Amino acid sequence: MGLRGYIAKKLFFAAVAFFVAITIVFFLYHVIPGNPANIFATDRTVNPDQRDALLERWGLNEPLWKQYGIFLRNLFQGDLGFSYLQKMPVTDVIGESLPWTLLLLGTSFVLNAVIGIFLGAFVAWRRGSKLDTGFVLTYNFYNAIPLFFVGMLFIALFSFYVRKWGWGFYFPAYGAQTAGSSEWGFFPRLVDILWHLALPLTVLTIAGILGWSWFMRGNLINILTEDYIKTARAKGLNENQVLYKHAFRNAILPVVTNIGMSIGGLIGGAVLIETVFSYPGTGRMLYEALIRHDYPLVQGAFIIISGLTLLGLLIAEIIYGFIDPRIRTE
Amino acid sequence: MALLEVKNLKTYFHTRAGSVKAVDNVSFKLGKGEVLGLAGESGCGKTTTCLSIMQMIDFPGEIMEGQIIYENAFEVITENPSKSFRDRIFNRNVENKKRTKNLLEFSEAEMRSIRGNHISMVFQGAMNALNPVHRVGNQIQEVLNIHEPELEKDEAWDKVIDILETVGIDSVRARDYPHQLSGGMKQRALIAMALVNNPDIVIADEPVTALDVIVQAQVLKATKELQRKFDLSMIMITHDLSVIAEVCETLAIMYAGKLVEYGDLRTLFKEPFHPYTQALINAFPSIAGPKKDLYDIGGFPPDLRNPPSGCRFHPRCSKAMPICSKKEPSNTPIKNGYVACWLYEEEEKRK
Amino acid sequence: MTSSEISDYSSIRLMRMAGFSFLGLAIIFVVLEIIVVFFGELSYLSIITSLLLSLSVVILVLSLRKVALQTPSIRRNVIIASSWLIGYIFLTIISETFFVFLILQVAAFVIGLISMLVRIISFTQLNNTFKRLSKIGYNLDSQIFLLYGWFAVLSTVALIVSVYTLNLTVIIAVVITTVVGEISLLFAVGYKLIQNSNAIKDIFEGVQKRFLDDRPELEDHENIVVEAVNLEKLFPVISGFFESIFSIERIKNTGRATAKYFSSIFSKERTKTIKELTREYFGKVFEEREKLFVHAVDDVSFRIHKRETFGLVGESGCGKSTTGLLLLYLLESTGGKIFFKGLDSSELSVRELKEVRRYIQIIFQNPYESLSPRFSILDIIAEPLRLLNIETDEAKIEEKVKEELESVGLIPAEDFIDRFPHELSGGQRQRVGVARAFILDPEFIVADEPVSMLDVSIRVGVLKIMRQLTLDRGTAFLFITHDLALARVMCDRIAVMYLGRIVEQGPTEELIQKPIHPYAKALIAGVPKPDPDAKRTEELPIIGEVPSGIDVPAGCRFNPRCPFAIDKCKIYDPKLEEVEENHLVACLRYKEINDM
Amino acid sequence: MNKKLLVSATFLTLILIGMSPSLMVWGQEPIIGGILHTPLSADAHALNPFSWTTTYEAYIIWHIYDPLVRMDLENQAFACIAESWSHSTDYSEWTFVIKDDVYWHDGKKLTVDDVFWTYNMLWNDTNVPRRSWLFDEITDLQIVDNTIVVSFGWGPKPADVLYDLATTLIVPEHIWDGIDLYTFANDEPIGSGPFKFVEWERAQFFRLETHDQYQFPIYVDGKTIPIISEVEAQFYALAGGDIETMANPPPELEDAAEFYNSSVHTALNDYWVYLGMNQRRYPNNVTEFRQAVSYGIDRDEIVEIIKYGRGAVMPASCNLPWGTYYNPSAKTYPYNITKTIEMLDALGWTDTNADDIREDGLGQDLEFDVIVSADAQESVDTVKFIKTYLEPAGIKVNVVPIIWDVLWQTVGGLGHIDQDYDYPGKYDYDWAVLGWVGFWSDFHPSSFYWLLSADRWWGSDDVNIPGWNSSVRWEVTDLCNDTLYSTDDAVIEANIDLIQELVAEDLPYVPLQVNGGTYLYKTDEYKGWELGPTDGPDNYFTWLSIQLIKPPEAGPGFLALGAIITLVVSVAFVRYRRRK
Repeated sequence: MGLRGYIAKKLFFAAVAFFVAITIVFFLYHVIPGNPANIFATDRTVNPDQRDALLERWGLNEPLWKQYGIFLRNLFQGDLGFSYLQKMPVTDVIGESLPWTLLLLGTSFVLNAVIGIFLGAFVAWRRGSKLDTGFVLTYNFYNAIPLFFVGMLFIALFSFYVRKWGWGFYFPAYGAQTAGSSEWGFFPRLVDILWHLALPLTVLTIAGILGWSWFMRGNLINILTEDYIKTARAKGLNENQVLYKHAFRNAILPVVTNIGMSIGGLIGGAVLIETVFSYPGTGRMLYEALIRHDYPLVQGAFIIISGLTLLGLLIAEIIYGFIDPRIRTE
Repeated sequence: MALLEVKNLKTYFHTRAGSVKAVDNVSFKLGKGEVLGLAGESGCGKTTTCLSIMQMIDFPGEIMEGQIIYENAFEVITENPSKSFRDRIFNRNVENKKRTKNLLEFSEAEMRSIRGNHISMVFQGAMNALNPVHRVGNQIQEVLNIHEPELEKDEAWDKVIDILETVGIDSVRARDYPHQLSGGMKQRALIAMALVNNPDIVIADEPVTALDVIVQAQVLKATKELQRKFDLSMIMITHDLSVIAEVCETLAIMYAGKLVEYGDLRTLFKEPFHPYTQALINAFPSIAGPKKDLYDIGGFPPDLRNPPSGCRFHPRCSKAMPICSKKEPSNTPIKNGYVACWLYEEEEKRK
Repeated sequence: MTSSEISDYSSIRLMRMAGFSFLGLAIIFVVLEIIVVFFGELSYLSIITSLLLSLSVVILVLSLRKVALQTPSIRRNVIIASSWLIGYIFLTIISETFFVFLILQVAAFVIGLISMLVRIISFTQLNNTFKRLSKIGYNLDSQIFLLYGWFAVLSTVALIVSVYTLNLTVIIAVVITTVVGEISLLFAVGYKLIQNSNAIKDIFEGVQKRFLDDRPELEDHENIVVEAVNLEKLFPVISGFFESIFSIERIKNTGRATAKYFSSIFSKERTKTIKELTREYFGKVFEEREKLFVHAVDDVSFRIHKRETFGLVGESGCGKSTTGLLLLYLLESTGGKIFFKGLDSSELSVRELKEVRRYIQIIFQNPYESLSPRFSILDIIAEPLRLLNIETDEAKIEEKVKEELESVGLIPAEDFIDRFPHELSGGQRQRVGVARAFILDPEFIVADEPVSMLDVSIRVGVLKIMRQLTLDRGTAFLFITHDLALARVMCDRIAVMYLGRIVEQGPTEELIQKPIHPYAKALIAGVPKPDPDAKRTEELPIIGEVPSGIDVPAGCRFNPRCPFAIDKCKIYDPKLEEVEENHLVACLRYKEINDM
Repeated sequence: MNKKLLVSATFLTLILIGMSPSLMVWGQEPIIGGILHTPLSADAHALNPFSWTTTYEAYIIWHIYDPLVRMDLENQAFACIAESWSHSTDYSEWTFVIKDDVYWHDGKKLTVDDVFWTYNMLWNDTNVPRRSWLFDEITDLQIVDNTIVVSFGWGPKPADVLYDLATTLIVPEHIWDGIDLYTFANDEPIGSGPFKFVEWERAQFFRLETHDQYQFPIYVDGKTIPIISEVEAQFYALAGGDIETMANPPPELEDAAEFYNSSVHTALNDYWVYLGMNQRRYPNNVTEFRQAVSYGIDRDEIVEIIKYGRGAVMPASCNLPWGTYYNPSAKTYPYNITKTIEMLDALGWTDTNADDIREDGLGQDLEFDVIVSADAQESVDTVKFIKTYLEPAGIKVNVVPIIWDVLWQTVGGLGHIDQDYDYPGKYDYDWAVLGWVGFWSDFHPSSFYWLLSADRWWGSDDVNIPGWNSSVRWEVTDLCNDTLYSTDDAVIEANIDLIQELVAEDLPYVPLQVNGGTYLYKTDEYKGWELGPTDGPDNYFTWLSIQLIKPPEAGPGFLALGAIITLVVSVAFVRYRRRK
């Protein structure tokens, strides 16, 4: 009863939040200045009748509320619309970019979480040591530099200077795969994709790892002063057992709730990283669609992104419910 | 024959404002099957004393001096001690040639096999002493896993169930999480955890303070029965003299890091020697007997970074003499114990 | 005073509440109408229907008042049901008024979903209520509400369908269905009410009479500082709501009931009526929800006189701290009254309440957290003086603070006045807390476990100072503690609380020497004695621990743990009875027990 | 210790293998002819040759499709699909002969029917964006043998027909017949251009390969067009050898290019920037005032500092000095602030209330808000410069950056919408910094017609965004019409000279600069780069002539091999030591 109710509650709120989010996106984006007809605004070869015909065809001559109604109706039918610019269903357009974003974000997220949590635990355990001081300094230093600058630095260093210095290896400065790699067969292509993934992933992940471990470190330092840690030691547990069996799981609870938040941050960071590394992700696509007023695409991308964020949040909260027995059984 | 003997134990906490002499020259003995009550106000060093015995003093605390002689210590000495991280931090001498029974000379690894196995500790259990994310049974079983790794899982679980039933918890609750247990049950579970591996000594730190009176009485009763059943040696730390009166046989009163009086419980209750003990006993309200006026000790406990010279109690003592503020009293033997007070030292000298 | 008399006041409050909500609804209607007229499209019918419906709710609430006098749980049920209904009406109005605007159809879709839930809940709630009503003789058939409920569900489903298809015909059909459904409901309710018109008349007359005549007689007004009358505080357990809504059990039951109902229609063999089916599948589930209150304080009455220290004693969770907060007006009670110097708090305006609070002070439990670390001692103690503009002259304030500090034993006061809390020991801090509480010369002080954080050697001093000040200044003092031995030192009278109820109340020495209630006996026996020879009672009379405030045992609340409990104790809830002068006990068997 | 060594060796090896680029080309044939890599900074949207919206799409489309006629680097007509062309004496009937050896990418032959189909569609289907205004003027289309005859009601100039109409891309009838242009994404375009479409990974790259049946020989094997959004990344890719050309490198890195075997080529861009003074408002409609402002702006400095020297000063006559019809006697406005002050004084607009701002004839402060696209930092900087230039002359300028959409709406750029209704903010501006695209340096008469005639831009007057409405404008309009219908070159020249003088004198637009571009290209791997004054190294004629001179490095990854050997040796070593 407890956990089920808890999950039901979270699901309900997630659904409400999702609905509110897409509504806000729809209206905000439609009332800001500019409209898709301006795609052709400066193109003298498109005459007024054609523009009007386009607007009518896209349903943009309808009043806003009606557009909203149609948008919602289509949404419930799983139809995100037809991209004005790409001349493809939005689902297809997103379908092409989403896997790359998921690859980048997902890998980064998993690495962040796993490495970050363990690094944080390790650093907290050795708090006050040189390692800890080093960590704190690194964290502050890395956080002080804008992410895109780090990205540029990595490109210059690992894509160009290593070649110039003749180190024998380098990482590509752009893209997600080599052109033509689709004809190489599975494994070479996989290696190619990973090779291209390396730089953006590293930049994104270092920031993430530092953030997560910083959070974890703070939690663990607090947890280590709790009474049950004393009890555990009095039982005769060695330090590792105390850390990983008793302190770790408690310290990880707030970290888990942080997942949702960090997904939002990841997406924000990913737009920058995708641009710097010319990575074909949803963030970059969204950015382009935004400045071109491609309404359906923007809405679609936003629905996907907010859906992902909410999903992450939901999963985080459900995981929380599972690992914290207090929520599970009450 | 004492099972545990603490000799001149000094534990200081090094802070920026100076060293806090939390435990200063404390000595006492604990016999087999004896229950020692360690009483005093909060901050007087009773918990630190016991954590020193367990060697669980954390930075910035340090055991400066003294000996903790544990009779069965040789059972755990390993042949090839290696220095662990904590050993290095606390500068423990583990490579000594001649091993004694002094626990302070033990390595961290050896201490680990003493903790929970030979000497176990019960903390204040109301809220925090049980890990909220593990099942109670598993937390108890963990002790067995560490100290008796050869034990089968089922056997260990049976043992856990046994001990839980012994302390008065229904065996089905073993699969519960701490937050599902009431305060009294949590405390019982903690006691079960301390007892599950048949230790020689149990140190109980304020075991019933946070409990309601009726539950307190129930838990104390269970504790007493268990102590008799297993013939345990116990150190009971509490600020509540009535709890001590109920359970203990020997009483040690601490004040400001010092042991001011030590002796047989009945004797001390009937005829307390140290003015502090007298005041303490008179300050306790009682429900039994006619209503009596309570004695107000007056004043406030001293700051241990900067303790008063001489006898540390003299600023609050109603029987203070000039010498009290100048010189520290030594331990004067009394019936079955000793007291640290100039009143009796003078008498001794006079004799 | 019996509990039913006191409930009157609550029901008047209820009436007031209903009246106000009606008024509020009316305003909303007007606004909505303006909006609708302005936009030129309108479905007057649904507005009028909703209006009438809300009227009917008000009448309904009024009609139930008599019933509400009987037991608190029914009263609660009525409140819950009517508030659900009001909420539902509001939502219906919004959803159906704006129905005509296509843009708001989507809003209507969401609201429709919510309103469906609300409708389901409200009609089952009402069903429960009416079931209870019929038990005590009021024959308001719940069938109509069930019918209405099904109507509501169907119309909401239709609403959703209509939004989905954006089809005008369907929309009109939905409007008509809803309107017809609601009008029929209205008629049904009206019919039943007319049938029971005598009862309504009774109720009105009864209420008026009671309201005029039954003001509690306060004998000796001068001496009684605080009087609590049938105080009640229920904390709803909020998390229960979603669990109950989304419980798999409930969803399954809904499915089963619907399936069964339709199958019975189609098979033309009606084995069970809707009423029975609903009872079978919904009734039980919704009764669970009723339990989801923590009964922190339930029907507690006492008086505290001038110069008197009254002790509230009990185990943790028995409601003693909540009582303290209620008396401080820091929590609003869900029932009962508090009279401060004869003034009824429920009749005071917010400003008057503020005025009254000046005379009521608190001493906190934890001196380490209750003093702001950034304020000097002078500021801490002078804060109430300055806040209430009682004294503006700084020199006088300092003088007064010094006096107060000396009276709590912080001598010389000059040494302390400029220090900060962290420079003081626990005992000194608590003395500062006492000084702060007494500086306004309050009439009444609540001290919640004021010495439990202090060491024994310090405790006595603080207790003595509090006692002394109480006697010197004639303050009424509520001393909340779990330690009977402390209460014995401090208090003139003691009340022992168990699970939100006072089980025994009497003069301190009498209660401690000769406790009557089995719980009080156990509590006293359980107090440890600082004497090695006086062992605590070897065989404790009671077993187990305090049950949670959510699952309150039926009958006498102590019966599951009571060694003397018999069947009678499981059914009847004992009231406090006067055994000797000023000695009250709530036990059905106290005579037999004491004879034993 | 051994274990640690083994683990770290394994890790090192794995890292090296992962990093090794040479593994990527493992087992591939050595490249002959080479693949040319030229970057794009943003992705294309849909490869429709008629409804493209960005230059990125156009860039790809012009690889794949061919028109009848292409412009060469000197902007002269170059026969592409058309073999030759001729016109009737009154220019009203144009005949294009279609080449016989042109094939579509799917192997089908391109016939005159395809050309006819394309032209017919654009002529008749008004819903298709017409890539030339001349389609409006067509009266008849006919096929005769392998020629297509286009008839007009009047006789447009050859330049108009060739540059505007004949550059329309030809699409295959057998694929395009019957499709819905609105939803046709043209995912796998079939054209007749030099390159065949192979693959398009959205937002990643395009892959094109040489059309082997193309009418001209092409030496490279294909082109890969990666999408690289950041110029810095493009630069490092160029320096590292991933791509062969790039445009507009970061100025601070431009000088470093030659270290990485790159050449620099500078060309003018097809983008003119002007200061539009809203002549619907006083005092902007005072010609002397516009001239005074024009004298007060140091254009050379703007080009030098803000544009890093990439570009040229825009002449007031709207014609570049090296253009065919350039009139040197047209007025120019060299920077001369004293002249500005003199002119303003002469107008009698002086500072009367001592706030350092002059008042105009009506007593209003000469204070102007300049709206400028917030996206274009260069334009914003330009306005800031103008602000400082005009300050000593007593004219106050406020910088108002706004987003492009709003700017375009405000200045009335929405064209047709203007005529029907007023929308908020229309013409509500003082000055604006704007640009034109699409007028080559060697102006021909139709360009003037486009730019300055009152009759163009879908019949509205909004082509003259600043609201030019003086008598000179009608004069210019008449001259334009005269020129277009004239067949006498001397008359045309005289007219255009006159137009230039009139425009330079009346200043409908206060000129600022013509933007320029800088291109980098790798010289050590390819030869045959063709460069023009308005073209970068990556153009049609380069595609036809470029050849690989340095074979690409290929073969097994030596590094990977080395890594594997290291692994084997270290494993063996560890084993050996362990046994010992």
